[in-house]
Amino acid sequence: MAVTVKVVARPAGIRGHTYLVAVAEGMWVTFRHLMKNFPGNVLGLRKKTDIATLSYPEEKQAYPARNRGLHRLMKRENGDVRCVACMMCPTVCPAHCITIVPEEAPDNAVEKRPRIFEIDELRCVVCGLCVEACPCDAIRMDTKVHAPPTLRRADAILDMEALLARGEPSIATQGGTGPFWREKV
Amino acid sequence: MASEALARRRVVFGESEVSDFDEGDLPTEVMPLQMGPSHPAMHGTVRITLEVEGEKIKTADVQVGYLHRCFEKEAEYATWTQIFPYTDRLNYVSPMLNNVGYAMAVEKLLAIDTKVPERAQYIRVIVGEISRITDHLTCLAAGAMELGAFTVFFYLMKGREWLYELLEDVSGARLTHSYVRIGGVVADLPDGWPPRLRAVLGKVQSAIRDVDKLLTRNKIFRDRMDGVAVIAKEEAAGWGLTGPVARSTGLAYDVRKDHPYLVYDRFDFDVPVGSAGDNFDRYAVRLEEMFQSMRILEQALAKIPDGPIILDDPRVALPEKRETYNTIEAMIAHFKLVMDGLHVPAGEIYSFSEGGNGELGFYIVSDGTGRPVKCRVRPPCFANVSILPKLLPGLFIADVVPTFGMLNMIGGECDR
Amino acid sequence: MADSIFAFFARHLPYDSAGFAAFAALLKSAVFILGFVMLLAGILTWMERRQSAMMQDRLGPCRANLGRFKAWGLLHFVADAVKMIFKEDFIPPKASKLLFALAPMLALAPVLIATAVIPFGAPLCYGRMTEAVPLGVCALPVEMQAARLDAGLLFYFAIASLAVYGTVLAGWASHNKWALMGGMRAASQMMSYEVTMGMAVMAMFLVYGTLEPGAMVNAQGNRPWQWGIWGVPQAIAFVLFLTAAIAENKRTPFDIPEGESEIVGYFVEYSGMRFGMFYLGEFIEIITSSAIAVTVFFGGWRFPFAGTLAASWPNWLFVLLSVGVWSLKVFLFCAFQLLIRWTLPRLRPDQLLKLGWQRLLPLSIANVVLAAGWVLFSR
Amino acid sequence: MAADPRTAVETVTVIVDGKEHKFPKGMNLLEACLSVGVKIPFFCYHPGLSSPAVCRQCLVEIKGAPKPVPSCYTAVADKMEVTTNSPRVLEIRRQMLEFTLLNHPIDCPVCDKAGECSLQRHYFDWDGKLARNEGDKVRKAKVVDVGKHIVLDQERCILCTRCIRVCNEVAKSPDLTIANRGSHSVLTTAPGQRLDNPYSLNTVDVCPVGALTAKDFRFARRAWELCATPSVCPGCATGCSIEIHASRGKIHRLVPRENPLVNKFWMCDEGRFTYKAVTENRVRLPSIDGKRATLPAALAEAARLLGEDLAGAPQRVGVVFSFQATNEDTHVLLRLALDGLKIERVYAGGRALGGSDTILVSADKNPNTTGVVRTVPPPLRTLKELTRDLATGALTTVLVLGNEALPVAAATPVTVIVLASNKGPLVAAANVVLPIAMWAEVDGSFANKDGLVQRLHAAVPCPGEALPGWEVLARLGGKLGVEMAYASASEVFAEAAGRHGFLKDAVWGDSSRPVQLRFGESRG
Repeated sequence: MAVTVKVVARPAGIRGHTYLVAVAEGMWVTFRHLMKNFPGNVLGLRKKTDIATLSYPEEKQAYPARNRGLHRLMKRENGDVRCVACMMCPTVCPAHCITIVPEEAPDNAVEKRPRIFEIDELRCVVCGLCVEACPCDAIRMDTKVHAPPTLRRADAILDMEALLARGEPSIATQGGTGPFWREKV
Repeated sequence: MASEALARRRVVFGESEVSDFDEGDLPTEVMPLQMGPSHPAMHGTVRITLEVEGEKIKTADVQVGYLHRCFEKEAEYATWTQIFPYTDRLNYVSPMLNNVGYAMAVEKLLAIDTKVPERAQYIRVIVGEISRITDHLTCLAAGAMELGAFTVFFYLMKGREWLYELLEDVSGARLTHSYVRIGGVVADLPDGWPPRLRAVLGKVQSAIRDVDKLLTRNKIFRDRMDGVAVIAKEEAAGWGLTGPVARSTGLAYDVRKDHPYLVYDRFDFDVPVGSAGDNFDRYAVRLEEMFQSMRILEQALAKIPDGPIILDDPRVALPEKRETYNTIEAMIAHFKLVMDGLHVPAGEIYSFSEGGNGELGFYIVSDGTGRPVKCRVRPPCFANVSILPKLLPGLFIADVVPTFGMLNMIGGECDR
Repeated sequence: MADSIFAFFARHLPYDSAGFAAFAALLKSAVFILGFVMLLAGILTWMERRQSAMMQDRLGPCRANLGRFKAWGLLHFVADAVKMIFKEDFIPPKASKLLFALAPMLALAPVLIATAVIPFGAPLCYGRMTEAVPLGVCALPVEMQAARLDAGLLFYFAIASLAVYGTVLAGWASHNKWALMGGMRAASQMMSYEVTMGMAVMAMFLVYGTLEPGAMVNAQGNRPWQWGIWGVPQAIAFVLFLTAAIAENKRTPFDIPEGESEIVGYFVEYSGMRFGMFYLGEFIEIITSSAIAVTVFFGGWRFPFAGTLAASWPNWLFVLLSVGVWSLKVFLFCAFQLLIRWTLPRLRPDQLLKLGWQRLLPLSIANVVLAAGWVLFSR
Repeated sequence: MAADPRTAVETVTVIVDGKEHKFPKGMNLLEACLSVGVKIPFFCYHPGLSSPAVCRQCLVEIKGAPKPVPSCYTAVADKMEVTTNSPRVLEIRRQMLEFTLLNHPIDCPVCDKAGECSLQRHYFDWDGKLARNEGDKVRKAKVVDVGKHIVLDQERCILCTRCIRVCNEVAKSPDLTIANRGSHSVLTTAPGQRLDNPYSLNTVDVCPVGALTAKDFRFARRAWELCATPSVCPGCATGCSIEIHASRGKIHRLVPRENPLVNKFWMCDEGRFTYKAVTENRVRLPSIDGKRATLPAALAEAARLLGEDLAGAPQRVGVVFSFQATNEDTHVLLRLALDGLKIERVYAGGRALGGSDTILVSADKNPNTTGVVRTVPPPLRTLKELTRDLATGALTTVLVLGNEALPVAAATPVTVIVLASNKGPLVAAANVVLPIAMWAEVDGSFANKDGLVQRLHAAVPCPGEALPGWEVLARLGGKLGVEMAYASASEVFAEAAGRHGFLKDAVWGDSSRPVQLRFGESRG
C-alpha cells in the first residue's frame, strides 16, 4: 500500500488572530461541561453527567474478570494446600518475591508439599507469570484485592495461612485421571 | 545612544567585543539555572542545566539518566519470558506497544514471526493502537497542563482512563499489562469487548474534539506553540528523530507504512505530517494520529478473524492449562519453558516497530540458552530528546515546557 | 424595642458627629471585610476547586464534613485553614528573614484595604430604617461603603498597586532563583497592566464624571440596560479592565509569576499560613476586582424594580436585599473569572508584555479618546 | 605426527550425514557420532557402562541395513554410511519417545529430577508434540524405600537398566533387577534385598529420569536452581573429581565429574557426604581464650604469644601441618613457620586410616597427604610424636593448621594457636582460634595419592569472618615480621610451583564461574 501522507492543517483565520473569539469558544466548551455536570455534582444525579471520577470508598469500580490482585493458594478437596512446592512460580517470578521451602508430605500420593510458602507483596510486580507457570492450579491472583497498606514491611509478606485464607477447592482435574478426560468438564 | 553606552561599558568594564545581544540590549549577567531533575515540567526526571540571560536561554545541557533502572542488565538475568514485565515499564504510557515490539524481536530470532496466528496479530494491532492513542493522549494532556490549560488535561486523561479500562479487561492490569507473549498473546479478547471499544472510541473522539476547540485556534495556545523549536526536515533525519516529532517536520517516516509488520499492510490509514516542524505541528500531528489509529481500530475490528491466539507449539508457548494438568507431554513442555526459558537459537537481530514516540527497536543477542546475552532497546525518545540542547538556546524558559512536552520524553523508556 | 435602640443611637451619635462616622466605618468594615470578603474568599478557594471539577468532569472536593453536615464539601476551606495554620512554617536558611515574613503581609494587607471604597449596597437611611424610603430622598443616608473618598478608584489603584511589593519581596527574600524570577515577572507584569487598567477606568471616569464608586453606582439605572457597560467605549473599557484585572490577580492566562509548571512561582519557598496569605490575597483580589467591575460596569447593587421595592419595603429590608443582589453579582463575576481561569492556557512573559504594551495600552488610550468623543457628542 | 606403534590404531572412514569422518576401528558408532557433534538422543547408553540397546532412542539408518540399527550397539566399520536425521529415523525416535511417555506419571512438579531429566530434555528436543493418549496410565509403586540412601519410584522408571549395570559393573554388587513383563515391568530389588552397596548413589546419577532419587537431596532444591562448581572430593587420598552443587551459598550435594585418570564417572557414597562438614559445626568468628575477638585482635594475640615463646624458648615451639590443607595453605605455613620463624619442630597429620576397596576408596582419608609430604622438608614428625612431646613438656607452644584431633586437654599448660574450620576439642582448648575456609570455599589444589594435582574452585562464600588459610597465615606473618604479600591463591600457587617439584607441571587454570544448571546445558 502506498504511503498516504496527510499534511495536518494549521488553522488560522479570524478566530486564530484575535484572542476573544477563540477564548469565547473555549469558554463555551467548558461552560457546557459545567452546566451538564452541575446537577450531578450538586444534587448527586451522577447518571446524567460526564463525571468520570468515583467517590472512592463508597463507589467502587467493578474489577474485570482478569484482574490481577493479591495472591491466594488453592486447596485440595480435603482442605490441604494444593501446592506441591514444584518451584515453578519462584523460578518464573521476575521479582523474586516467592519463597517456598518444601517438605515431604505424609500422603505418598502427594509426596511433596510446601512447609513455608511466602509471598512478599511489596516486591511483587503483579505480572501474573506465577499463575501462568503453576502446573497444578495452586496459585491464583483472581482475588480482586489490592495489597493492603501495612505499618511494617514484614506485614506485607503473606504466609501460607494468609494465602490459603482466600483459597477455595480447585476444580481443575489433574493427573490425567480416567479415560477421555478431554471430554470431561 | 545605546550603542555608544554599550561601547563605553566595554571600555570601562573590559567586556568582550563579541556579543550575542542585539545591538542596544543591555547585557545582563548569565545565570546558571538547574531545571530538574525534580521540576514539575520535567516528567520522567531529567535535568536541564540552563544558562540564562534574564529569561532567555543561552545554553542548555540536557542530562538524562535519572530514571535509569538497568533494563538491559536486568534482561541479561531474566528468561525471555520474564522480560515482558520489564518492557511494560519502558514507555509506561503505551506498554502494549513495548510488549509487542519485544515479542516481535524474539519471534524474528526464533523465525516464527510469520507463524504467529492471525488473530493474535490482529489483537496485537488492536491493543497496540489503543496504546498509541493513550500515549498521544497523555502527551497532549501533559503538554496542555504544563501550559496552564488544566481542563484539557482532564478531558484527555478521562479518555485515557476509558482506554486503560478496556486494556485492563483484556490483560488484567491497567498499566503493567504483560499481555503479549512470544508466539501470540496470553488471552483472547473478552466477550463483548469490541462493541465496548467502539463506544469508548466515540467518547474519546468527542473529548478530543473538545480539546481541539479549546486549543487549536486559541491564540494564546498558538502563540506559545507556533514557530517555537522549529526542526527542519533534514535535521530530523540527521538526528535520528522518529515518530510524531519527525513527522511534524514533514518527514513521512512511519514504520507501520515503510516497513509493515503484523498486519498493518491490510489497513487503510494516513501518515499525518506537519509543514513547519514546530511545536504546534507536533501537537497537530499527534491529534491527527489518534484519529488515524481509530481508523485502524475500526478496520481491525471489522476484519479480525477467529482462531487461536497463540502459536500451537509447546516449544515456544506454554501449552493449554488443561493439557498441562493432565498429560506428561504438556507438563514437560511447561517445565522446560519455565525452568530453562525459551530456547532462542544463537544469533542477533534488530527488530523495530512504531512505538508511541517513534521507532522502537529491540536489538537482541542470544547464545542459545534461555536468557538473552544482550537485550538493547532503541528508545525513540532518547533520540528525540537528543535534539533538545540544540533547540533550546534562544528560547525562553517558558518555552522549555512545551518544547520538552512535545518531544514527549518518557523517562522509563529514555533512561531504561 | 427597635425604636428605643434607634433613639439611643440618635441621641448619643448624631448623624453629623465624628463619633458616628467612626462607628459606622468600623461597623461597615467589620461586617463587609470580615463578614463578606473574607468569607467569600474562603468559599472561593473551595469553589475554585469545585467549579473546576465540574468543568473538568470531576467530582471535586466533597469530603470535609462536620458529622452529618456535608454541604458538598463546603467546609474544605476551614479544613484548609486549619491545615495551613498547623503546617510547618519553614523559612529557608539563607532567606532574608524579615522580608520573608513581611512579604505575605504586604501581599494581603493592600488588597484588604483596597476594598474600603467599594459600595456594597443601597444607602441606609439613618433614623428611618423601618420606614419605606424611596431611592434618593433620604436626608441622612449611611452609605454602604467603608470609606467614601472622592478619589475613590484612584485610592483603589494606589493601594492595590502596593501588592506588587509583597510579590517582589517574596521572590527576592526567598533566596531562590525560581522565586526571584517569579518576583521579577510579577513586577513587570503588574506594573504593565496597571496602566491599562487605569486607562480603562479613565474612560469610565470621563463617562461618569466622577471617580467616586458610590457616585458611579448612583449614575447608573436600575434596569440592566441602564448599567455602565452599555456603550462602545464602556464595553471596550470593560474588556480592558477585566483583562488587566486578571493580570493583576496573577491568574491564568496571566499566571506568569506563578507559572507553576515553568518556574513554580515567587512563593515557591513559602509554606503553611504564609503561603496561605498569598493564596488568600489572590482570592480577595478576585473579589475586589469583581466588585469594582460590578460597581463600574454592572450597576453596583442596582437591580430591576429597585425603585418600586424601595418605596414599598422597609428601608432596612431593602438595603439588605440590595446587599444581597450586589453579593450575587460579585459572586457570579467571580465564577466567571474562575471559568476563564480554568479554560485558557498561559501566556509567555514576552507575549504578555507585548500584549500589555503593544495591544492593550494603545487600545486603552484610544478608548479614552473615544470615550471623550462619546461624552462630547452624546451630551 | 609420527605413528607410535603402541598407540597407533587402525582408522576407518565413516560418512555421517553426508560428511566423511575418520574414527578408530571398533569404536561405538554412537560415541563416534557424538564426538563429531552429531546429536543423537539416548537413554540406556552410558559411556562408562555396557550397551544393552534397550531404549531404541539412538536408532540410525545405515546404508544397506534393512532397518534402523541402535548406534550404541554398533561398531563403526569402514565405508559405513550413516544417516542420523532422516525423517524416518526422527519419526521412529519420536514414536519410541511417545511409548516411553505413555505410562510416565505427571510427576514433574514433585520429581527431583525435573531440570536435569533426560526424558524432559529429549521430549523437548526431539518430540515437542502434545499427547494423543487419553487413557489411564499403568500405576506402580511410588516412594519405595529401596536403600539406605535411595528412594525408588517405579512409575517414573523407563527401564533403561543403567542403574542395574552400575550395580553390576561398577559396584560389582548385583542388587537391582527388572521384574514382570510388558508395561507392567518394574525396577526392583530381590525380595528382602536392599540397594545398599557403597556406590549406590551412582544409580541416582545415571538414572535418566527421577525413578531413583537420593534421600539426602530429596526436595532440598530443584535441580535447575543449583550452581555447579568443579572441585575435588576431600574424602580420601583418591581425590575423585566432583562437582559441587550449591544454591544461594549452601552446598546441597556432590556429584562425580568425569575424569578418566581418577574416578571415570563414579564416586563412593561416603565421599558424597563430605560436604556436611562444610555446612555444619563451623568456626565462624575468631576468639581469644574462648571469647569472641576481632580478627586483627586475634592475629595480634597470636603473634604476641608466638613471638614471646619464640624469643623465650624457640626449641619448644612447634608447628603442625595438616594433610587436609591445600597446597597453598601448606606452602604459606612453610614460608611462615619454617622460613620465617625458623621453627624446628614440624609435625604433620590428618584423619586416621580407614577402610578401602579396590574400586575407588583409599585407606588414607586425607585428600592432600602427598602434597604436604612433598612440600614440607623432612623430618616430618607424626601426631604420635606430638602427643609424646606435649606430654613430656618438650613443647609449650603449637601453631596448628586445621583441626586434627590433637591430644590437647584444656588443662595442659600449652599455648595453642589454631587455624580452624570446624569446632572440636582442639578449638575449645585453644588460646587463639582463627577461622579459616574449607576446601569448598577456596581456590586451591590437592595432590592425590598418585601425585596428581587437581584444582579446587570456590563454590560457596566463607562463613562468618573466615578467610582462606593462606591469607590468615600471610596476615599473621605480617604481624610477626615475615612479609608475605599474596593477592590471590594463584600467586601462592605460582610461588609454590616454582619451589616444589611435584607442582612443576601443574597448571592453575581459569577461575571458573559457577554455572547455574538452569542456563547451562541441561544435565539430563
